[in-house]
Amino acid sequence: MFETTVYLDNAASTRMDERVLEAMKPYFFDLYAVATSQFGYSLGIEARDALDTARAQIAGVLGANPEEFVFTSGSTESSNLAIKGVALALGEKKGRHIVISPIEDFPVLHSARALERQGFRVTRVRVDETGRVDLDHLRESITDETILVSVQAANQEIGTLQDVKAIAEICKEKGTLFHTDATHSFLRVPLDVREVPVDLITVSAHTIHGPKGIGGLYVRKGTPIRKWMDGGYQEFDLRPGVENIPGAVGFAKAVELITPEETARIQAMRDRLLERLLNEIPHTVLNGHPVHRLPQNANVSFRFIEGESLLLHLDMRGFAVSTGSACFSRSLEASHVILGIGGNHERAHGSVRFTFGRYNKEEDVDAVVEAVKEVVAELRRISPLGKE
Amino acid sequence: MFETTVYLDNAASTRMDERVLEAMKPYFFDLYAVATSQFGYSLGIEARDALDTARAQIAGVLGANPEEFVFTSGSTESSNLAIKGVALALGEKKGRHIVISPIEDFPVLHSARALERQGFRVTRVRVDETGRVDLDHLRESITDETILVSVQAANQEIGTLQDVKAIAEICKEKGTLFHTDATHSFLRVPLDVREVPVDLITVSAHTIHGPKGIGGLYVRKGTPIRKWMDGGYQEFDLRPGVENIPGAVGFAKAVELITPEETARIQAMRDRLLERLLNEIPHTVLNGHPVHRLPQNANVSFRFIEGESLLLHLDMRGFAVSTGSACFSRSLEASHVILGIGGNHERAHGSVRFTFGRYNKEEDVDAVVEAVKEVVAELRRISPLGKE
Amino acid sequence: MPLPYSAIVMEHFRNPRNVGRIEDADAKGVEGSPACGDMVAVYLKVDPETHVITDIKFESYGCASNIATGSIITELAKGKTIEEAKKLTWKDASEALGGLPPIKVHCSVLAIDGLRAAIENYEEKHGLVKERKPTTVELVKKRLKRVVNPVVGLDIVRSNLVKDVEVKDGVVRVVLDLPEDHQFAAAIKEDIVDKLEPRWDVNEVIVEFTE
Amino acid sequence: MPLPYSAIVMEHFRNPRNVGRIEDADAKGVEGSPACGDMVAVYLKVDPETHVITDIKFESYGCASNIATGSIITELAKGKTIEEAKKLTWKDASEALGGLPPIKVHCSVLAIDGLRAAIENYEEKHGLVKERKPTTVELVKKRLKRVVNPVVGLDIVRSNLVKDVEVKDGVVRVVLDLPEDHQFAAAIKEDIVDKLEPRWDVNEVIVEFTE
Repeated sequence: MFETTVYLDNAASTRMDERVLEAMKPYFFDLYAVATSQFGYSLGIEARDALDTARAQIAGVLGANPEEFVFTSGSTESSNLAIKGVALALGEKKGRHIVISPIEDFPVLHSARALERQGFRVTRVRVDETGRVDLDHLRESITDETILVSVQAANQEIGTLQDVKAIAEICKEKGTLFHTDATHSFLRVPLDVREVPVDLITVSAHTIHGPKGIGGLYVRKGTPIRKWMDGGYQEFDLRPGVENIPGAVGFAKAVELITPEETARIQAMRDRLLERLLNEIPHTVLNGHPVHRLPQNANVSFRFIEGESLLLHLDMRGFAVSTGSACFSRSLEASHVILGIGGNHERAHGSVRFTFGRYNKEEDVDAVVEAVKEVVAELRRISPLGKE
Repeated sequence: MFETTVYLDNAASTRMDERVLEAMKPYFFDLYAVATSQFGYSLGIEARDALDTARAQIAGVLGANPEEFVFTSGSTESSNLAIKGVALALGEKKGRHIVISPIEDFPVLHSARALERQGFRVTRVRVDETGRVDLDHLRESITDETILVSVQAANQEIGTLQDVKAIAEICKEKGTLFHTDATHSFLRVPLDVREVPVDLITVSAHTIHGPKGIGGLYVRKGTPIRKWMDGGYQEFDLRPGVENIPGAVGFAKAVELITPEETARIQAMRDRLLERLLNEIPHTVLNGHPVHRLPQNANVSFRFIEGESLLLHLDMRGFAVSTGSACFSRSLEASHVILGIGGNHERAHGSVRFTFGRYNKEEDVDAVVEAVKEVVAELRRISPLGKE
Repeated sequence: MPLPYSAIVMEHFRNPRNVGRIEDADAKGVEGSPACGDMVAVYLKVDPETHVITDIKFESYGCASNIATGSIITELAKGKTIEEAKKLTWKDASEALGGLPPIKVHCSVLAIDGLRAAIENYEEKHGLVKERKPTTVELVKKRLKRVVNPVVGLDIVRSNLVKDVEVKDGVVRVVLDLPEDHQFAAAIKEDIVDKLEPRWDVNEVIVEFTE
Repeated sequence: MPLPYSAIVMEHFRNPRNVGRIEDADAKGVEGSPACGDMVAVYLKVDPETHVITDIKFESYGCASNIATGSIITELAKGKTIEEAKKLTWKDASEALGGLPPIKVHCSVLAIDGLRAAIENYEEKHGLVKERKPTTVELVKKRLKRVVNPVVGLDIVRSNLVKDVEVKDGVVRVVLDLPEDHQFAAAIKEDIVDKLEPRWDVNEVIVEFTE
């Protein structure tokens, strides 16, 4: 068994903050009732109060009203609800066409594919080699039958930020709804629904040092959307099931704990890592956009070597990172993101993602760089490539 | 603010056990990584190991293999996955007919209605006045086009147990799949998939003193079912999304802590309550089956009075119970269960459910009875009914 | 803690005033039924000269807002003439109670209806009834203003839920801009039927949904 | 902790034997490509009299199982005749390594293929090649037994995934009983193409799915 000392996969999931658990505890042991209808017993009304307070806090940081935010089990469900819920509401009435980017995370990508199987048409709008959506192509792609555009706020692998405001305005101008998966940018990159005319936003707690198993969907007032999961009448009759109040309260606490100062600290670590990797290891390329990128994300490809081997060597040295190599993925497919921005398989296989969070320390950055340098050199020694 | 001293709504949700939180803690703060593919870093592999162990424990108590159990966000999602997943797999291939009981909980009831809107035919099999399914009618209802029968193991309100084994055998004989929502009977009433040929079972953690926001679905090996929520490849590619490992571990711990002795203790309290209420308060009727009922459930209707008022008076005295009154429900509709077993609106409005759990004390039972007697007498004094 | 009921409502719920029957009542009104889950009976003693309500009692089979409204409305009506008492509204009751949850108008308005029914009963018995008005579309719409849309807390007319109203041969048809499986569809429908079916010239009330 | 790799695999991954090139090699085999994410090169020195492999080295661009298999297979081949070495299988490598994850056969089998390619290269250079067999349905099926279905850890033939095989005019058509969007569909397809496309008489490999 190896001891992992430096965790650099905060995009996958983050360590929960102790203060989050403290906030959750009363809802495990004291206010454990379901949020009853307002005509229920006190315990249920207090539970509802806690839920509403959590909801108001999270909606607040998005500039939204409390009743515009529903809790879900996480961003996967949020994106399913956004896409399929709008399809249920508008598929018959307006049209059966949606637009996504080809580098969306699986929930959006595969929800769109599910709609395709039901006869919807899906346009995958062009992205450039940094992953940014081609706005002209987006504009052209939207027709009278387009019911939804779903483009992520930030990419899960390469960290590229989209111009969400420009996309939202194009959608508004064209009269189509706009959903953005902000799982990775939430609170690290500002997004205010009073300034950006976005209709639906997917967010999650587990990427911001909150609990797993809870996320949410912002739904602008008046957005045509139908319930997708069937059951009881919870969450404004949009998402059924006994409310996960400890989760909601933990989510709100996690939201409260993110500060711009922390994000700046994280970005400084990321900047130093990226600068050293790109300068000190030859045949290393940056994946994603050099400027419009998540502050916590670094993603590079080391030529001539394969990511799983690199990951395993780093793991033996106590560093946890992620790779777009097929051998690492659950589907044994190479990263559709790197391929989607025009990268080849070699670039995907040799890509490594480093994502920072609250618990990373400045002094670890140099240690990571040294370990990566060593391992890349060793794997290149073994490799048949890059030697002529 | 009232102080709730005696919580008798354990069917809605239960207090979490402190030992469950202790089991979960390491996965908040130490093993917080996602369960990576097996070729990930150590932290992810250890996380996967924890998830697999939890899965094996829960599958084990059902007599199932670990790979036959997938985690979900709760029983609502489990039932949606069961019903809609089978519909996706077999709707085109075999037929578009399902059979449910009319007293199913909302997830099954409304999932069936959603399929109806898509052109499926739904037969609601007859139940008798105790809520038990008419097995002959069930047998007649199943046709060559029936892809699924979904009948709950125990009713959420009146606690009636179905003859799950007989239903499963009819389904097997007729060659149709059988799903049962066992949210309320799980571990309180034995169910072993080696003895009962059921194909899909919905279970949840929050009804057995485990965490909210986690549940599961047993899926017998070889059952034709398609992924319903779209996203990543988690949970044998049947349920996507970052795994809620603390939740899964907490669920497994909660499972471990339920004992037959505890269930017997709970049943004894329930028996005493029911006996006294029925004997000492005139015009009181039992809802549900006198014998085939959940050990933790008591449900009675007090004639001439309305449940919300009764609930509120009990709440002021420190007792939390539930009612089938329309005024209590989120939809302002009277309990479809009581109406479904042939009860009238008055019976639904005057129905009160008492459900017991681990933290109830024997000495509280008599206190509840005394409070109920007082309140019923007072409300009957005010009522225009029952006086001639 | 946002309790749905004000302190005054809770006080009247706990200790309702004027509860009971008047055995030799001059008039009696009953609204609702056990089937709809709320029922109120109101009993009156009225001074035959001044038409002042000298005594009033009520009985309630219903929820807290129903009981509290019965309590307050009988308090408000006592000592008033029947003409004055007839003008008492749900708003008057709600204000006197420090607010009532809009979602529960359905239940609380029944107590006001009970009072009105008792007064009508008195008028009928004492030959004070004016000519019976026929049910027109206008009158239906006026009545529908007493049905609340719980989603927004406004009545269903002002919240644009009523898409169409038709009155023909004793059949009233109301079309609502609401899906049939909406959370509150059944409750609103029941409320509409309760408000219109008792009319002397109405045989049937049909409520339709757009989806 | 259920590590996917045995201790022996990890040891060979950390310290792979026989790494590098033989500049004056008698033969060389390369399998895979950067595009498929795994690539192995194998270099041989062979005694021209005895056909014994006197030296062997390999290079690997690939994952841990690929590197470890390259390491062990070169260890196993060293000192054997080319006839003996030709018979070395994935199973031999796996056993020597204390087991290999079935899901990674795709990557690890490449090292064995590299060894075979190097031996074939030697045979060609030294006139030892027998008549080239034409690609038949039977031969395709035999080759497909080297493609593993990661779901069950069995090859795709024995796990009944191969529904139909057709060989006609240099085109091989394989029909799999698997939905096209199955988790491992792309990986299995790629593996099948890799196994069949290099055949001398195959121009195209078409993999079809039932759904």
